[in-house]
Amino acid sequence: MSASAKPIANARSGTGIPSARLITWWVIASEIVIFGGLLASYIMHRVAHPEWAESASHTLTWAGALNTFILLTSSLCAVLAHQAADSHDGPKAAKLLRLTALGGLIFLCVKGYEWTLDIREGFVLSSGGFWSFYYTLAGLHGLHVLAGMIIMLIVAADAAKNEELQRVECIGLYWHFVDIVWIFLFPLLYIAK
Amino acid sequence: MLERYLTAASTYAHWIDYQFLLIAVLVGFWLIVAEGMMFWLIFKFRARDGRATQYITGEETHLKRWITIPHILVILCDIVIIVPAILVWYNIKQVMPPADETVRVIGQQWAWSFQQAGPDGVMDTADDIRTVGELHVKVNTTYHFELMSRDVVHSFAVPSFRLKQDALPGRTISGWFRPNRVGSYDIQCTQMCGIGHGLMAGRIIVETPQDHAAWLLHNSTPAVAGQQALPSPSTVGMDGLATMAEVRR
Amino acid sequence: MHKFQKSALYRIASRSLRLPLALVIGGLALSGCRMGATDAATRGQEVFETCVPCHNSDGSGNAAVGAPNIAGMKAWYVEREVDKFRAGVRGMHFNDVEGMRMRPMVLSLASEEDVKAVAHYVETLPPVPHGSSFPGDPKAGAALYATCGACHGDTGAGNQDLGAPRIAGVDDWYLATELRKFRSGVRGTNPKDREGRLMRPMARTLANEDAIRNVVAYVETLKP
Amino acid sequence: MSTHVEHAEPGIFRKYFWSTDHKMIAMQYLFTGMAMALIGGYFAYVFRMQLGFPNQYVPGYGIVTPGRYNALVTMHGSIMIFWVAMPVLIAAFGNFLIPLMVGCDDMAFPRINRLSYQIFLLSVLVLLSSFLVKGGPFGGAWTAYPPLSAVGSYNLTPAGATLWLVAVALEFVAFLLGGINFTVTTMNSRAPGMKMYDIPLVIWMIVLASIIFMCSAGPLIAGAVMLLFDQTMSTGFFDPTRGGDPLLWQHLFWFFGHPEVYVVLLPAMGIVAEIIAVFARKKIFGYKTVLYTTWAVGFLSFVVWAHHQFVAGIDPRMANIFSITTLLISVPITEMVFLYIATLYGGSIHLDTPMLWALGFIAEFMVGGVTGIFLGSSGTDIYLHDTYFVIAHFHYTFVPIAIIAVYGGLTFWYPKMFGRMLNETLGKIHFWGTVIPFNVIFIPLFITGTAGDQRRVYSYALFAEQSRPALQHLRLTSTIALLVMLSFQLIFIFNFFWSLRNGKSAGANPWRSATLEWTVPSPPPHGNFAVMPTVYRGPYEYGLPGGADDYVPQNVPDQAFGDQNS
Repeated sequence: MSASAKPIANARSGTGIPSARLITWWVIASEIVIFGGLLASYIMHRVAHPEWAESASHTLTWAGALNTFILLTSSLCAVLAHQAADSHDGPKAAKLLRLTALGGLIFLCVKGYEWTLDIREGFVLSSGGFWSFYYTLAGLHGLHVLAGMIIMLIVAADAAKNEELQRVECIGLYWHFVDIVWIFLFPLLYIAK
Repeated sequence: MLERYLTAASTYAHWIDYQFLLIAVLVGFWLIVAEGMMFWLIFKFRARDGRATQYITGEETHLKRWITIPHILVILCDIVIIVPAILVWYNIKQVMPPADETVRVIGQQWAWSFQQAGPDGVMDTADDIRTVGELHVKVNTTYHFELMSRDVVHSFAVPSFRLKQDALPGRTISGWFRPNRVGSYDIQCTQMCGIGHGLMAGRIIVETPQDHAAWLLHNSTPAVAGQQALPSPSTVGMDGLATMAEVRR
Repeated sequence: MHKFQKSALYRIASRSLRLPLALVIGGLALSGCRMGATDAATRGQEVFETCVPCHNSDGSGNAAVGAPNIAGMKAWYVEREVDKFRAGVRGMHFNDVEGMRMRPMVLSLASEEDVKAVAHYVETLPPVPHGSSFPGDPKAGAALYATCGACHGDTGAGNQDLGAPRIAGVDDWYLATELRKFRSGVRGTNPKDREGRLMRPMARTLANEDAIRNVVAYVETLKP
Repeated sequence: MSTHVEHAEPGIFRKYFWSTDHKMIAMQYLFTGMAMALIGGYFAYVFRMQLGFPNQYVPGYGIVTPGRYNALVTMHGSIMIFWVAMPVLIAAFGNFLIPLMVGCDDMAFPRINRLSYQIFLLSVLVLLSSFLVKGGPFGGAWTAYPPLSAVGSYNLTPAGATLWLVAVALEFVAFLLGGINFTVTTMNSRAPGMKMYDIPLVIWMIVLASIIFMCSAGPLIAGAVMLLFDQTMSTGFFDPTRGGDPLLWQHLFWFFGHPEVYVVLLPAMGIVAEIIAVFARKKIFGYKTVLYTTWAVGFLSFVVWAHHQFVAGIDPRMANIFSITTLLISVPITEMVFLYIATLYGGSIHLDTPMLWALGFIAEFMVGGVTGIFLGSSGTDIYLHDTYFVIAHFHYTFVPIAIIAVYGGLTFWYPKMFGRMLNETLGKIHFWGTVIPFNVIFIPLFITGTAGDQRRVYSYALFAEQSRPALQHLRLTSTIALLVMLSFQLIFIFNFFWSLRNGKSAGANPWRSATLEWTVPSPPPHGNFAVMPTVYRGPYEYGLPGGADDYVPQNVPDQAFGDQNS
């Protein structure tokens, strides 16, 4: 089979859920356990080490809060893109998806600025338990934001031509997941002091 | 049953051995029944001309009981096993009888070293005895051990005592044993600890109180003025060598 | 359609058949040729694999794990010290962390022949140059070296008759570590360690850490 | 009706390495897994030779030093579990069987499937490259407990340790992608009419195994990231002097590691179910009950992990809970095995090679199962933990899983894969030549373990109790039996490749089996089904009274053979 022809298997839907949406949910499920394992490890350590609160007090809460706001806004754009795709308005969906990706870009810029300040103050990956978790968790999340943005731009390019509109919903789902992970990270890394 | 394969030299060795025997009898029975049933069925229902296969779904009540009854019996056997298993565990690992003596056991790559109180009977004083690879204990004496590691995870195992406990860096783990048979027994490391893991051997020497007192006296070094900051010299001496050399041969 | 498939799968399989079969047969044939070491030199090289994880395949050592540079060390000295480790004369002190790692490894050697073979192999390794790892004052060390020179020779080349090994060209961190061990009694206190018991009082003439550093710095300037 | 158009023959590269056809990807996984099995078997040969003949020159290898020994056992374990059992049992059989048995033309996402194999191949290459770096491959046991695995000056193989970790993580990603694809395909792409309880057991079990893997691998992937940072970026996640905790890794590892046992067990159980039904000409006894027990096993496998850590320094009270859950898991597994044995009742049992393997699986796996009770009950585990008893126990589970069941599956589906039959005589010689030595290898190890032999030890010369001659004789017996078993594998290799050309032509359905994959030509053409099938009944309709034949394929409408069973 050539790479572009879709097998019959792809078009069937025994569960009533389209395969694309189903696989997105499974990907999200497997991601949840990855982040879940890391977060559970962090929380267990955090409870065992009250002294980490001192390290946590050096994080920039305003930057975290700003990023929360940015990600929530971009998720709204993803919802609107899904609506546009549902009404078969590919170009509009593409526009909204690009706006969502822009949100991701701003998020990463804020993150980069924040990390620069942290590193200037001497807090790096190996500075202590809290900082190791801080950079690992936020870094892994940042990678997911980056990957989401790239996929989103690819989906947007197709959507602009009114192709593969079902993918708009899938990448939106994924983006909401990335958003929700951040909503867990923000209080755990920034607010708990 | 286990004693056929390895001496039992501590008080709780027999608890574990009886538990082992109990499990062996119960699971051995089930294994024989199940294997026997299987081979009998294979023989009985071998393909023969003119005999049709029976159509059985496995939902029939009168057949299902052939599964449900053994099933319940298995659960009963599980309970019979688990209760003593927990009791054995509880008595070995969760509660500690009052200590007569205390030893400190330290694992490092790739040797066991030991610290025990000298003739004064107090740990962390100048006459402490520090040994490498060899631990001398009194028979019929309850020892508490404090297990530590200097580098990686080790596991302090004395098979003849049926004793095993991992040593974790950064923690002190307590446990106990009460040797009840004079002799000299292996100490193993049973947790992968690097390239020398298979060579990390030690000996535990169970002595009569008289022998032990003589050993203590012979090996303890009172604090020497001018050398107090320094660790006391190796006290292993020749006894240890002889044992290790014997083992080599 | 499926005929084409069949032939495709068949072709992969039959092509991949020949190589493994040839390898298996060839391997069996080759392995039958040699069932063990032919001579001591080969055996020494083979057994030296035991030492490689710490001392490296060129014998250059690894300061991070406390393994000294042993390339080109004299066979008589290697053999003597290995035997001391094997007998528990060295590496049995409570605080000798490096010794406790070394002792089990030499205990893994199967026989005295293997010890001899590996010691001779070590001697054949070409010396590996190394840098210095800490500062010291060689001029101040020169005066202190007079004590050492008596046995180890003015050039630090060692003296087999006196049981004194070559020290010129040995890692400075290793010399310093061993001097400290001799001073504190981690090494050289075992009654069977004849040379160590001679060395220990000599090491104790070094008054302090500076003296150790200086004399080691001086040894580093010696050419064997 | 096939929607596929015949393409011009693609180049070698596109056909063998860039194909999205599930059958070709299955072959890629199968041959990679078999090649890795040769490597893993070679390592077993080398270290068993060292144990049987200590410090001797091992023909075809050389001297086994303590460091090399550790690397050999570590790589044997890692390769056999991650690079043999997983790719062959789940990926190869899953890829080959799922679309054929649920009646569709390919996986739901063929390109994700291809990506899965490519990442897997990359993980193989990363692992093999660790044999070339300074220090050699990782030697800190397949469990990789930190701080040993985290600190280069402790394990003395810093590069090998990092490469091992990266390879494992990549392999996990590959199987996450593959497993998600299996799950979606089975949920969504089944043939019309195939209801939940019409899915063959092997498909159920592969999919459930994929889901268990998906739910358990995440924490270990997180742990791998942490361990990688500890190795390369000097963080202290597992370093107790810097606020870390070495036990954390053990929990993350075994939270994955125990479900992993069932991840490889379930596909093997599925394969055996298919074979038993066909060769006993019997419906599986209590198909739904088998499924319920599978679900129960899947659920319970997540709450037993700490039985690997009874003496690891965890709170001793935890051991009681985990001891109970561990014995609890014996209940559904026992029931599953009972159901398989009950399936034989009233059958008409044909002892062809696949059936021999399937019955051999049950007979041997039971030994592995009951010996697990000794280890699961916390009291005896104090003594048996990390002894050869453990080794013998899990080889009595893993060899039936990854060797016996795989041979069963291969001999059963070989006609479908390659269109020809394997030679029966050679197959039977191979069966007995594998199963008998297998028992002779591991029964002595139960005894040495009971006598106190600890694991991962390169020579027992330093341990007086363990260097008793009687124990050395047992070790030697085990080694010789291994040599016999390995040499019999050559017969299989020969049979496999010889039959590709010279085997009897198989036809579509040589075993008279009722599942969908046997309704298409052997080997199945591109797109599998000329006419997409519709399913009318469950997968095991054998021995139906009154029919013309003793079985009814899933895709035959009820009218075709009368209404007595509708």
